[in-house]
Amino acid sequence: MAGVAVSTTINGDHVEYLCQPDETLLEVLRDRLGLTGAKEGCGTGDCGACSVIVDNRLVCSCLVLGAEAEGRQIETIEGMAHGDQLHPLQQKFLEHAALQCGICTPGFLIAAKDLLAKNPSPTEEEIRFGLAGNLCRCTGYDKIVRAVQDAANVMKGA
Amino acid sequence: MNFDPRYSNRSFSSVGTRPIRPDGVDKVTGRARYGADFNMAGQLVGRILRSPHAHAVIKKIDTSKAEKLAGVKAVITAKDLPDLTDGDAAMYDILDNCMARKKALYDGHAVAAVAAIDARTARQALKLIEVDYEVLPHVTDVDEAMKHHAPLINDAIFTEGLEEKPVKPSNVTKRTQYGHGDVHQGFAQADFVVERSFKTEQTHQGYIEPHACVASVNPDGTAELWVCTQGHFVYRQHCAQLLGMEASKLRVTSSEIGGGFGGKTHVWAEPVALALSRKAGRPVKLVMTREEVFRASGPTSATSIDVKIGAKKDGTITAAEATLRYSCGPYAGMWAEIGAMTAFACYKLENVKTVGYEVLVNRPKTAAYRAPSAPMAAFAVESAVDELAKEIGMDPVDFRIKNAAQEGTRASYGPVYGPIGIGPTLEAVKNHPHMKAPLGLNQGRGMACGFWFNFGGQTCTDLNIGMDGSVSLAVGTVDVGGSRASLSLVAAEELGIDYSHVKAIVADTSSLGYNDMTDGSRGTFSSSMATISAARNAIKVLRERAAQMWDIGVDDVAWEKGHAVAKGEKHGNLGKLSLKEIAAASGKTGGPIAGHSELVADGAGVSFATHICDIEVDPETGSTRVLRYTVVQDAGKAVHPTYVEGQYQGGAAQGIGWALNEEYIYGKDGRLQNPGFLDYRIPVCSDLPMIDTQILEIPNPNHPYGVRGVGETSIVPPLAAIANAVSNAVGVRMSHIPMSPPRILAALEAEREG
Amino acid sequence: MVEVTLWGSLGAAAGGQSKLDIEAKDIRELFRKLAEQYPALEPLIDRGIAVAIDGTIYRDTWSKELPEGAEIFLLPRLAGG
Amino acid sequence: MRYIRPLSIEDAVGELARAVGPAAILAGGSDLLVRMKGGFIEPELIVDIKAINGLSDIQETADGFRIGAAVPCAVLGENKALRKAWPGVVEAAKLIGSKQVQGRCTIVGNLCNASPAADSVPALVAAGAKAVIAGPSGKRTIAVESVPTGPGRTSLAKGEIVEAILLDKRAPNSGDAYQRFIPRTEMDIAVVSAGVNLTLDEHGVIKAARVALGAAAPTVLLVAEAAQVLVGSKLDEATLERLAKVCSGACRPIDDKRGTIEFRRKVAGVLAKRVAATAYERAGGK
Repeated sequence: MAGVAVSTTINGDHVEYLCQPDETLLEVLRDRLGLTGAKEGCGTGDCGACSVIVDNRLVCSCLVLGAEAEGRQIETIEGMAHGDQLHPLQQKFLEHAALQCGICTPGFLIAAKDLLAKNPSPTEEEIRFGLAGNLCRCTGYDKIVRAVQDAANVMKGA
Repeated sequence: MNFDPRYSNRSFSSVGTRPIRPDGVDKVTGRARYGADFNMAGQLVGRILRSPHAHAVIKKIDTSKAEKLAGVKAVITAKDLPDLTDGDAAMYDILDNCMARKKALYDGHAVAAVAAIDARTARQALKLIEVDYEVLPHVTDVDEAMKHHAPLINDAIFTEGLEEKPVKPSNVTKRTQYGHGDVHQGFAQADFVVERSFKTEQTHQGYIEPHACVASVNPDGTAELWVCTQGHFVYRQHCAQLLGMEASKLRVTSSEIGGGFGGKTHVWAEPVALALSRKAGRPVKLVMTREEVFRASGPTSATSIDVKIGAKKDGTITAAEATLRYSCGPYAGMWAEIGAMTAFACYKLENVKTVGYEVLVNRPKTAAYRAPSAPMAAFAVESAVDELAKEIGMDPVDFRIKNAAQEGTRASYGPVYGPIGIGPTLEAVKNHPHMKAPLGLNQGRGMACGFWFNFGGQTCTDLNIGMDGSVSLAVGTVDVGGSRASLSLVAAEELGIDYSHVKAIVADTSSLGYNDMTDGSRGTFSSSMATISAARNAIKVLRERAAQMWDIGVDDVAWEKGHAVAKGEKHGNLGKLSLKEIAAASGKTGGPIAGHSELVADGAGVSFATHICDIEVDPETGSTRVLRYTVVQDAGKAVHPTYVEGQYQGGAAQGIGWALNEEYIYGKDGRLQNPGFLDYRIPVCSDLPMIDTQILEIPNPNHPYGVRGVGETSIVPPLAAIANAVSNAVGVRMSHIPMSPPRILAALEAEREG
Repeated sequence: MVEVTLWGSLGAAAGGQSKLDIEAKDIRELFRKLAEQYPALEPLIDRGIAVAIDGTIYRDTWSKELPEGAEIFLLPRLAGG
Repeated sequence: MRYIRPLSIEDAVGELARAVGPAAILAGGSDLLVRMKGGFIEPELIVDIKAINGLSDIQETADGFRIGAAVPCAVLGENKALRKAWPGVVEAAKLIGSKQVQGRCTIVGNLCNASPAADSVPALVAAGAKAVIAGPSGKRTIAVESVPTGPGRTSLAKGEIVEAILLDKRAPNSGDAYQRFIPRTEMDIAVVSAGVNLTLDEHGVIKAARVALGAAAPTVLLVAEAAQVLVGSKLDEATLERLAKVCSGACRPIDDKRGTIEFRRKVAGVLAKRVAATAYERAGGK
C-alpha cells in the first residue's frame, strides 16, 4: 500500500503528513498528529464525537479520508480557544455543567460552533435538530441546549 | 479512628453551591485523556476474534498462519489464559467470558486475539485464524430458554433454590423468593384484582466511549494498565487473579471515563490485552469497536414478568405478587433476584410475594445497567398499579400516596425503612404545576414511582495540604459525572476554606488503598464520607500544629471557618491562625500535614423518585413524542445541585430511550442484528424536551451531611411513566417494552378491531 | 440474643429455615456461629453478603455491633450500575 | 490500495475501467467509508471524483437543473432556485443523515448505494429525474429508477460513473413533497417513505402525478396505479383514502430490524396521503 502525501492546514497551522489510502482523517488526527480531542464513538458517522470542520462544513472525521484533506482548512477542538481565552461555548458548557463524562463534548462544541456560525439566533428546536448528529448519553441534552442558548446570547452581544 | 457518620443538622457554605468542576477545562478543550487517548512507546495494536455463532463447540483453533504473518507479535487463545480461578465460580465465568474455552456461548464471544504492529496487520491476522466450530442449537429468548426442550447452555447447571433438588440440568440457574404475609389471604380480601404479563427487551448502557486500554507487562512480572473503568481497583484484582499476578505489581490507572452506567464495572478486554502484552513483550493497546461493544460487552437483562395486585374499594392494597424471569446471558447472575427485591419496594404491603428466576440465554453476559433490574420490575408493577387505580376509580397519585411506604414500613425485600422519600416525592408530584397543565388531542399524561437501594462500601481518600495552604484530594472512586467537584466542595466545607483552593484527582491503584468501584450510586455518598473523615483527621493535625505555634495545649485549640482559634480567656490575645499560616510553618512543626481515611461507608440510604411525563401518539403510525417530562427525587442532600439535576435528567433520558426505541434485535440465526448507533436507537437531541427536575432533601441519617446516592433511581420510573401516558393518550395498555411504533400501531389496530 | 432473618437465596442454605436466634455481639461472631451451624452458608458468607441492622444495610464489617433485640436481615450482596 | 483524484471524467472512467481488483468511487464517502470500516468492501482503488471539473456544481439550464455527482446535500439545500422548483427533492436530500453527513453525502451516492430505503431516491423518481452516465463507451442518460436493480446492486457497467442528475424545468402549478417514517426524529434510516410529484390544471385538478415509495420493496417503487388514482381529482378525502389503499397494496416489504411487513404496508398508505396533500398545496391547490 502506497502512502499518500498530504499538505493541509489544521487550526491555522500548515501540516504535512503521510497516510495510508484507507486511513480516515480521524485516525490521522488522533494517531499521527496527536490531536486526540476528536473521539471515536462509533466510526460510522452515527455519534458525532469526531466532529471537525473542513472548509466551513461540519463533518464526521471518521467519514473523511486523511488523503482528502489535501489543501483544506480543518478546525478541531484543539483550536477552539484563543490562547488562554475560552470560546464562549466552552465557557457556557462549563457554567451550565453541560457535560458529565465529557466524551461527547468536543464534538458538541464543534457542532454548536458551526450551528451558531450559520444561525446566530437559533430557536430551541433549531438547536435540537442542529445537534441531532451528536449523541450524549449522560445529560439528556437539557443542559447542553441551555448552554448553547446562553452562548448564542453572549456571542450576539459581543 | 473514631469517625461518626451520623447526620447532624448544620448550615453549609460550600456544599449546595454550583462551582465549575475541576476537570472541566480539560474536557472542553479536548485535553482530557480517555481510554483510547493514551499511548506508550513501541505499543502494538490488539484485536479480538469473535464467534459468529450463538452457540458452538470450539473443536479446534489453528493460529499458525496468523502467527506467520509479518508484523504479528502475539496470537493468543484460551490456552494463554489458563484457569487460575481455584474454584471461584464467578471468576471462572469472567475468565470464560473474556476468552471462550470449550464453547462459544453467544454471537461475539471472544475466541482468540492478536497483537500486531498496526491495525491493518491485526485485522488481516484475525482473518488467518482458523476456528473449527460445531454449531449447536441456541436460544436467545428468556421464556423459550425456560422450556423443557430448550437447548441447554450449561449442562452442569441445576436450578438452585428449589424445594426439591432437581435431577436434570436446566437453563434456570436459581429461584429466589421475597416477601411476607400471606398473599392468598390478601387476594381474598381484595375487591379488585389486576393480573397482567409484561415483557421488556434487552438494552445496552450505550456509553459513547468504547472500552479501551493500554496494557504493558514487563519481563519481571510488573505491569501497568491504563483503562477506562468504573473501578480500577476491582479491575486490578480481577486482572491480577486471572493472570496469576500479585495485585501490587499491577498498577492500574483509570483514564477519564466516557460513560459507564454499570457497563464498565466488569472486565472484558483488559485481561486479554495483558495476556497479549505478556506474550509479545511489548505494550498493547486494545480498543473495542462500537460493534464489539454491542455484541460483546454487558447489556442488561431481557425480562418476562407476571404481576398480580389486589386492593379494597377504599384503595388499600391487600396483596401483591410478581414472578420475574430475567436473562443473564450464558452465565449465572442475580438479576431476577434484584428485580424481586425492588419490585414492590415503594409500597406498604401486608401481603407480598415475589419470585425470581435467573435464566441462561445465548446472549452476552448481563452486566449492571443503572439501578440494574429495577426499571423492568417497576414497569410491570407501576403499569398494574395504574390499572388498578383506574378500576377502583381513584386518582393514580392518590392511590399511590395511600399505599406508599413510610418510616417504619417493612420493605417487601425484608428490613424496616428508616426515614424515606417516597411519600414526599408523591406529594410534590401531586402539587406540581405539570400535573395541572392542559393536554391536547392524542396526548396523555403518565406518572410512576421508582426505588433503588444505593450502596456504600470500601473507600480510601488522602487529603494533603501543601505548604501554600492549598489542598490536594486524592480519591479512589472513579469520577463518572462530576464527583471531583462534589468532593472538593465537601473538603472545602469541612476545612472551612474556599473551593478554589481544593484540587481533587482520582489516584491510581499504587497510590491509594483499595476502593470499591463507582456503582450503586455510591460515588459521592462513600467518597464524601471518606473525605469528611480525612478532612477531620487533617484538622486534628492542624490543631496540633497551631498549638505548637502558640505553644499551648491542643485541647485549647478549636477549628473554625478555616482557622485555628485559641479557646478560653487566657488565650484571648492569640487571635487566629489560618490554614495557610499553619501550612507555611509545617516544615518546622513536624512536617507535611495530611489527613487520611480508610473506611467502609455503610448506611447508604434508599432512594425514591416519582416521574411525570406527557406523550403524544400519532394514531395512524404509532409514533410517539415526549412533550414534557418532570423528575422529582430525594437526594438526601444535594452537594452540587447542578450535577444532581444532571443525574436526574440523564437517567430519565436513558429510561425514555429504553421505553420507546432501544432494544437488542436477534435474528433467527442467533446473531445480533443491530450492533450500532444507527439501529440501536438511543435518544437524539431532537427527540427530547427539556427535563424538569425537583430535588427533595430528606436527610440520610447515616451520613454527616445527609447525602444519599442519586445516580441510578432516575432510570427506574420512565418505562412505566411512559407506558401509563401512552395508555392515557390512546387507550391501549402496552405490555411490551420498547413501545416502538410498530408495537403501538399493532396494539391500536387490535383495539380498533375489538 | 438476636433474631436473624435469612433472606432470598440464603434461606435455602440454612436448610430452608428463614429465622434463627443466635447469641452474637457483632457481625463477626454472627458469621462464625452461622457457619458452624450451617456449613452451606459459609461459601456464601465468604463471597460477601449484606447485613441489615434495624433497617440500615451494612456490608460485612466484622466489628459492627449487634444491639440486643435488634432485627437482623441477611441479604445477598447486590450489583449496581 | 491506491487513492487517486482525477481532474477529468475521462481519466476517472479510464482508471475505473482498467482497475483489476475492486474499485470504489468516492464523493461524500458516507456510505463507502462505513462499508470499508465494516469490512464489507476492501477496494484496491479509490477514485475521488470531487476534483473533476463541473461535478461539484448545480447548473440551472434552459431545460432545468443539472446537479453534479459531487454536490453535497447541504449545498442542494442552500440553492434557492432548486428549493423553489423541487422542494420535495431538496427536503428528501436534506433528510439524509446528520448535519455532519449533510456536508458530505450526495444524491448520486444515495442513488448508487442502491438501498431501497434511500431518502432522496423516491423523491427523485417521483420528480422524473434522469441520471447522466459517463462510461468507457460514451455517455448515456437514463431514468433514475433504472439505476438501482436490487439492494446494493445497480445497472452500471464496469467503468461507468453517474456524473449528474437532471431535473426538468418546472411546469406551472406543480409541486412535490417527500416524507419518511422513522422511530426517532433524526439519524434513522427510513422504515418506509413516500414521494409525490403533482401538476395541476388551472382549476386545481391534478393532471399529472407520480408517486414513489421507499423501503417498500427491493427497489424504490414507482406506483403507476397510485398516480392514476390522483389524476383527475382535486385530492378529496375519498381520493386520499383510495391512494392510501393502492399504496399499501403496492408494497412488497419485508420484516426486518427496522419494521414489520404490516407496519410498512399501513404506514406507506398514511405517508402517501400526507405527502400528496403537501405536494398538492405546493402546486397551488387548495
